[in-house]
Amino acid sequence: MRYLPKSPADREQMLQEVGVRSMDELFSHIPPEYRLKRDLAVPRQMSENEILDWFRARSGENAAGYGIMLGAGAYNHYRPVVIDSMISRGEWFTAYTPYQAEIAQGTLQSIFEFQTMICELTGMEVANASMYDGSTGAAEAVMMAMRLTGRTTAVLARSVHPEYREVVRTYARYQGLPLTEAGFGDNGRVDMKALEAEVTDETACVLIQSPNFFGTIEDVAAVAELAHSKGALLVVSIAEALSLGIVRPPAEADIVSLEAQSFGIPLSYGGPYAGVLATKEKFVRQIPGRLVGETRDKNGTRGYVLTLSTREQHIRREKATSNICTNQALIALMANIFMTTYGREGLRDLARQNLAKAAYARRQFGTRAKVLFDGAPRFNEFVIQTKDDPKTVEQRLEFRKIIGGFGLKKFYPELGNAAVWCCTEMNSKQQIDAVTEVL
Amino acid sequence: MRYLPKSPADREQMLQEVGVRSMDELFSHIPPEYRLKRDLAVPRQMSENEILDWFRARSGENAAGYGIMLGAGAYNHYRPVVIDSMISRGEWFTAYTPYQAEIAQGTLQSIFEFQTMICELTGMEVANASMYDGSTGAAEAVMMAMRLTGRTTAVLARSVHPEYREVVRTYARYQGLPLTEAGFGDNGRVDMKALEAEVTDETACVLIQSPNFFGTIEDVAAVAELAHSKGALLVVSIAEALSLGIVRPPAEADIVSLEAQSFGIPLSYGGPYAGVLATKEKFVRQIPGRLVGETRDKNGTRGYVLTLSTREQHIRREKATSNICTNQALIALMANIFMTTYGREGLRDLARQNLAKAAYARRQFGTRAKVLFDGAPRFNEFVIQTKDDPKTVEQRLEFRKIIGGFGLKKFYPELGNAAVWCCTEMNSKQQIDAVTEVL
Amino acid sequence: MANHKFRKVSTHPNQNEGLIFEKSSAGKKGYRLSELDVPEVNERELLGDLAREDLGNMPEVSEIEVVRHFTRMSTWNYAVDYGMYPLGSCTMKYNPRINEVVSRLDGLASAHPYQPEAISQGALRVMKVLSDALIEICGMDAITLQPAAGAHGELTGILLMRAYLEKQGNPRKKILIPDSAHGTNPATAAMVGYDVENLKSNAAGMVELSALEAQMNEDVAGLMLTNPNTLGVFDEQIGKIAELLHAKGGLLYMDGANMNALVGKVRPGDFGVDVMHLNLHKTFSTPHGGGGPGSGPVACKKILEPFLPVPVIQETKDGKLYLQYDRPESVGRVRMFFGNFGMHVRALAYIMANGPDGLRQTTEDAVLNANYIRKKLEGVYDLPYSTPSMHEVVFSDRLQTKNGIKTGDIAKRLIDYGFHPYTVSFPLIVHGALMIEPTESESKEELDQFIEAMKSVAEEAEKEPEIVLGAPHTTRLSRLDEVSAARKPILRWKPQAKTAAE
Amino acid sequence: MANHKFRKVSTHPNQNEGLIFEKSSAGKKGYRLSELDVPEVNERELLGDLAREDLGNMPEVSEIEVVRHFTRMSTWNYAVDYGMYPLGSCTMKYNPRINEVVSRLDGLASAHPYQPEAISQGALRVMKVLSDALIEICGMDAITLQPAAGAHGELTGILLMRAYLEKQGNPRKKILIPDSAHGTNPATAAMVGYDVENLKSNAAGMVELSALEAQMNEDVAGLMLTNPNTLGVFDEQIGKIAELLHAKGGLLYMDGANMNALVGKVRPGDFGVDVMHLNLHKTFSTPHGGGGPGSGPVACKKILEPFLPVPVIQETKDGKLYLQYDRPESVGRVRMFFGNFGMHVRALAYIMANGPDGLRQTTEDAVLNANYIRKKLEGVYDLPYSTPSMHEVVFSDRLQTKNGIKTGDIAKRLIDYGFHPYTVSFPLIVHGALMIEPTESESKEELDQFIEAMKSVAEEAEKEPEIVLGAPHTTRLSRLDEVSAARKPILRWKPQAKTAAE
Ligand SMILES: Cc1ncc(COP(=O)(O)O)c(C=O)c1O
Ligand SMILES: Cc1ncc(COP(=O)(O)O)c(C=O)c1O
Repeated sequence: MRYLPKSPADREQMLQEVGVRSMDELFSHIPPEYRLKRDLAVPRQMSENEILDWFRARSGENAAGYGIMLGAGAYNHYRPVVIDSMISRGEWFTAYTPYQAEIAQGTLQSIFEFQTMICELTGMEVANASMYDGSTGAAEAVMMAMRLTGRTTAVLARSVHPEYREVVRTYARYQGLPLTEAGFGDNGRVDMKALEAEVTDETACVLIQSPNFFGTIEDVAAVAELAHSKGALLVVSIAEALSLGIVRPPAEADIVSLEAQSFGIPLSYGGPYAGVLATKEKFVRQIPGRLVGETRDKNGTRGYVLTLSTREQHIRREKATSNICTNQALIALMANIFMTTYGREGLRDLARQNLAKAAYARRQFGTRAKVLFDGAPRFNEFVIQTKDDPKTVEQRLEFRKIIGGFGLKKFYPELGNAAVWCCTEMNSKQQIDAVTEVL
Repeated sequence: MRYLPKSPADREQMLQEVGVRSMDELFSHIPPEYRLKRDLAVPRQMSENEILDWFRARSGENAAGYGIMLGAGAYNHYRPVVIDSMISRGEWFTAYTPYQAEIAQGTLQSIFEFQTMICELTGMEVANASMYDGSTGAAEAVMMAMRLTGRTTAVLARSVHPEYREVVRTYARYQGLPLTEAGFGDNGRVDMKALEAEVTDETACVLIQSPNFFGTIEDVAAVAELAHSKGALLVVSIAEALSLGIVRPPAEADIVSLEAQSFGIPLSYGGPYAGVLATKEKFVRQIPGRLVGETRDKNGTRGYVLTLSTREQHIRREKATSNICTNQALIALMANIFMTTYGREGLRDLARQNLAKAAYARRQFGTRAKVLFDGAPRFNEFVIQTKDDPKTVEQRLEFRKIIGGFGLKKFYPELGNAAVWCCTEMNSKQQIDAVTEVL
Repeated sequence: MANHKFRKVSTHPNQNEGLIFEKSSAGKKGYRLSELDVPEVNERELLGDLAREDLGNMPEVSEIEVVRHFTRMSTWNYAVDYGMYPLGSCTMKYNPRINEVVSRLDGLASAHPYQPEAISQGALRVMKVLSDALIEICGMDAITLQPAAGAHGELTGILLMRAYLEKQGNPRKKILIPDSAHGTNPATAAMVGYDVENLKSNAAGMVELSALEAQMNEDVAGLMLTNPNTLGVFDEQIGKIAELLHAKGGLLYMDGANMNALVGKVRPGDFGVDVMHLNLHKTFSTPHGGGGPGSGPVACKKILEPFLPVPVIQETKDGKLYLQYDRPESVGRVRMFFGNFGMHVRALAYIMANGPDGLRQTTEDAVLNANYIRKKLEGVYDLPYSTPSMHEVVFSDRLQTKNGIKTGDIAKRLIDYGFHPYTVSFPLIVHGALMIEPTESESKEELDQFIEAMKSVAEEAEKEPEIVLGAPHTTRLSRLDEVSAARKPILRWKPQAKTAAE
Repeated sequence: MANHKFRKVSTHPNQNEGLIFEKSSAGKKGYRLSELDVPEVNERELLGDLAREDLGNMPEVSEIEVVRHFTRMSTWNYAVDYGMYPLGSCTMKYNPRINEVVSRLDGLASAHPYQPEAISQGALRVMKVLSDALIEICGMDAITLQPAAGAHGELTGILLMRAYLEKQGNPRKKILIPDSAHGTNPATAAMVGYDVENLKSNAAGMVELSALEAQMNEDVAGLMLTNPNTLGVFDEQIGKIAELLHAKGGLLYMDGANMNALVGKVRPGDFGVDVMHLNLHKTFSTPHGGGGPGSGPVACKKILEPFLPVPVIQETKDGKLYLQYDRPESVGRVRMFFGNFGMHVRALAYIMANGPDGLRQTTEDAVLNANYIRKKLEGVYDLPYSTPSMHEVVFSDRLQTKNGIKTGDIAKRLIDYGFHPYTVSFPLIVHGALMIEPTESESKEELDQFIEAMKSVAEEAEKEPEIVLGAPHTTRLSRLDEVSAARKPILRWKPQAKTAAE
């Protein structure tokens, strides 16, 4: 096996020095009835060449080179090539969690920079090193709010990504009272009346997403005021991180849960992505996940370490803020490199292009179909209601190698043939016009 | 411009400190009539995304994913992915020639290993760091032979790659007497009678290629004996380096010129490739190009340096062994990694697979067309004579996305519709059978 | 003079690259956008007062500065590509390069999770083939690839157990967890609303059967067992343990973090495990990337299958793959979409590169390497448990503490020898633990150097303890002050910090 | 103790990785072949006694050992990605990552040079667009991309000159070359059968016009001029020089190694140059790769076009590109196929990333950086020529030699400061030259650090010369013994050497 750095002679000699006659003797203490007497029924050993061909064939069975006008929690943005060029260095991708700070300063300093940039973008005071993704991040944020308030239920806006809500429910199932939901108004935003009715003095937090699942930007300040007036916290989930390039940060939130996929992370059929939690300094001791802090070495030189780990499972065990251990460090590094490459001006310019593309597409599509939720501002997603079922539209687009919007029927039957579309810097005017024709 | 690490403010400040008012003032000493007053008419500044799309389009206009049964000096072998993974490290590809040994030991040690492996494979005693490619390497070898013998002409076997011969002629044009050629026999090997007639006491060397342009393995020992008997040297050029995995090394040669492209170097439409010269120890001071040697540092630790540079242009100027300066270091490194990955057993196993594929194809094709030069052993290339012009066959293969053999008419009119085909580990039985049907 | 020299050398960015914010200056650009082919828009018009003022302290640098920044910082990391990385329980094995190549193939890397199934067959096939292989390797009946890491898999597995028990009519109250368990186990049990009850280990480092018998009752949902456990010990009573649990209606969860000791040799499904997770970033070579991504598939027996998270991949008779969402008994989702797909691709490529023979040999080499180290270092370091070792060996610092040297000090000194330290102070049942897992990826040459280094440090602990206590001496930074880092946390850079930074 | 510590640390492969042959052991494998789908063959049968016995000392290692070997060795190199690399005349600028990506696109990287032109249009288009851009940048009429490096381009260019002159009836005997020229210039002239006649420079570092007038005659084929020359000086008399040559029927060859000082600002074709080469690995950002590959396109005026190497790319009216071989006056081939195509792809990507504005700004920044360094170090180091500097500045070690410190010592000490040295002792007309070319890729921050380092070394040369003479102090190896390396050359590893190696 080409990954194993041993010659038959090496094995022989080592077995001898260990004092056993055969490899099997090393396993002889395992009850015989449990030992496997046959080969595993898995694919036979393949050459690198054969492996490459096999996956190329799979890759070919997937849509490649399609125009993607689908967002709904995963966004198609250009990935500067420096990202893969950098993370492909063994020093980054073949390292473990930075437990030994003196030989992990690269990872630690980069996470410290990541935490800083997330704070800058979200308007929060502290951010952690990363969570699995935006959906589990939202769930952990809700649990965090329960710990902070000592309350055991939460209100979820129905305009939050449906799969995010499912994950939150799974996480919260055994935490206390059942969760409730609040619907949305004609402008696509959470219905404040409905929300007001749901929020009680047992409500730990209100969870909204902005831009929400329909692409509408929520009125964070108003929702925050409502939540706070009942002693509840506000958790804002952001699935399209790039919106922060041009949309006011949710500074009134108590906890922000961000999915960073838009920042240079490949769509990769849904993962790996990277979530991150940001919050106020005063809440830091209830934040889950890893934190990197600045410190000094014996000579007073600045350096970085994992810190406040008394929150974590390896110290606190069943009393930990979460069971999370491995997070998404390398993916957060991708986001870090993306944010660094575009930077202060670039993120804004890029976001503005997304705004322009979506505005143009919405106007064009609007000439052929009904635009829903037009009463409030949006970023790069919008909802269109067609005569035909989105599935039919899908087939028509297939010929043009374009992947269209996400049909809302499944999660919002009341919206009929509505679908949420997304336009980014990757969608050409030509693509948009082509779609307009088939609507 | 995104590659330039300066802000407008940086430029301002630096101009001030330099003591000039504007950038143009830095160029003011250049006569005004020569200064360009307009933009260059080159493509406008493009985004990375646009550049990628443009080259993707060009890539799409080229044959991709074709089965290649074409060799003729450029061979289609599998490239283990570790090669690009390693050479993509900035430490390798963004370094210059290792002039400062203390901070270039990586490059130097790897070249020392390369030189060693080339010696092992060719049966020579010393090898240089690399030449531009096999064709210029052959030319430099002939010039080297002229310096060594003080003679000024050479005999080239017609079975040497036609383009190699053209390059040798270009290099040798002003060195002395015109070069002569010796034809080939029915077995595809150099015609010994013809050769004997050409070699005189003014002949510096005989140049043969083995396996030669027809894929035939020359009788190196016999040619060496003939050359030496006239006081001439023998230069053996090897275009298909992988043949050394299973074919006897040309130990009787005085100089071996190897093209290493088969060792993990992409076809890349003809370059960059890497040539290398190997020879006997006693000839080392006439070898062109760079040499790395072992030495010690002040503490006696083993290390490597560029050595014997008194042969080179930067010291010897017009008396140098060649004008070569920059060589093909990174490409030689690819070959080094390839040779290391396959190693002692792998190169042999891989060569054997090539032997088997070509033998099978020859047998199959032989049922439909005439096999030429069958009287002598060959490696992975063979010559087939079809009823139809190879161009016609080419069109038929186009449908099957297969690139067929190299038509010999152009360089060997006497061979009519003959073409030299190549089969490597990359050609499946299925491809071979498909071609058989079309012949 | 040495210091004087170092001071100067350290002024170069390569030794002392600042934070990116400190390299930023207004107007530097590392990007360029394509020409906008639709009408420009004004965000004030479109967003009103929701339009953002500016992006505060986000950096402004050029592309070469990005490349140098991340290249320079990378050189401060140790990595598997540099050498042995014997973190116990973390299984830092070779990350094959072909995995990185195939996971970046355009059709896989650029696939949108919601694109039509008809044009996602390649991705679904990868997940299906991997699922089947993992089920076979574990000896289980069903699997989900959705969990994003091991701990996430634990959560999923315990949720399955609870859903099953609820269906039986009683979710029960407690989960038993041995004192040798990883912290994620109790933390997970708590997240699923269970109380954690500690289970003593016996002198052999295995479960104390009598204790289990005593503690097992109708209030106990099950046991979370790591096997081989964090001592590197395979619990030979595993059959009996499963019986005891099942007899009382409980379930056996296996933490599969150490599955790399069993692949191809023993199958958990064959020794009574009901549900388990795998860490693809350990056993199946997906890169750990400085802390993730992971991937924690959960394999289970038939009885638990109805409760698996949605969606589940199904295949039609004519070989079309599709995602099944309509599963009324499912515990629901633990993550959006389908998990860390990119890691699934890598794990499958690894399985294909190995095949049945390679996987077995890999396991054997891993166990051989651990036993080789054990043999060579026994006596030099205290071996608290003489039970046979599998893939890792745990020593204690008992022999060194008399000179005031603790496991953490030995670890730091090991850095000076060019090695990454072992896992320090875990498992907790061994006081001052040195938990060493070489993995199969180490050659005899590398192991011998490691052993020599460990012996040399032990000798230093005797003869010149101060050199060990002061370690590391050869790194860019000396030991970092973690205490003050936690006392007054600085968790982000702030402009005024600019001056503070040198 | 410091030493004692270091000795031990240095035992780890990362500091002291041996030769791959020393890690080899029989039976280790780093490869696996696909199943053979045709009948096995026996080489003895097919090749007879031409079959090879064995492969001698070729290594046998596993894949992870390959990765570690080349990763570890790489960390002993300095690189542009680490920091400033001010080798004068070598133009070590940033190597953009997009270049590496596009050159690896399958359709380009896997294109066979003899595949039919109909399915090579993409590759030919790349070469055509690049050719047009380079012609425009140089202000010339025609070009060949065939030469593999600068020196190879020189050979091609002088061959063109000779072919032209031969056609005029007299190839002539000599080539004039200024004493500031790079060694490849005279070496090239000799390869084309010309005698080299040295041309004096004047006090300004430019061509001594009177000398040129005196030496120019019907025996002189032409002049090889580097402009700006290796002093970083632009020869303002260039118009007059061209006139003098042309008046006597000679031609002006320009060594374009320093073209990065002119791109977008001045065009050699506009100031009388007849033929020139470019170094794509300098001016156009293709990576130098530790010594190559290079690429040395040669651009020329109409009068030389008929003599260009074959083939030449042509375009049909309907936009199809093809290779033209039938050119009776061609000097023939200088290389097989079409040159270093992979470098052509990269250079074009670089031009597209810059555009006209970016190329101009790049040139301006390069010149600004050189003048900034000149300004800051003037006086600290002796500036032999006060003539304005373009892209590089040349100092001498005159001020330091009085303390016995030579340019080579200063260079070695610079290594301790984390910088790659400048070019040492070249050009030859400056005794003890320090030839510094920062390129446009250095930020003010990096330049200031370099300047501070240079000043500090100058100060050390005064106050503690021994620290400079003993440098480098911070590298894995101290100064290497080049003398004995050349006296008793060891150019390859041999088995018996095994013992010698520690
Ligand atoms: C025994 C054990 N269980 C669980 C885990 C948690 O796995 P992960 O880090 O993938 O969440 C680990 C990994 O550290 C472990 O070693
Ligand atoms: C002035 C000058 N001329 C010619 C050359 C030779 O170019 P190359 O190394 O590409 O052959 C160089 C490069 O070192 C140079 O600096």
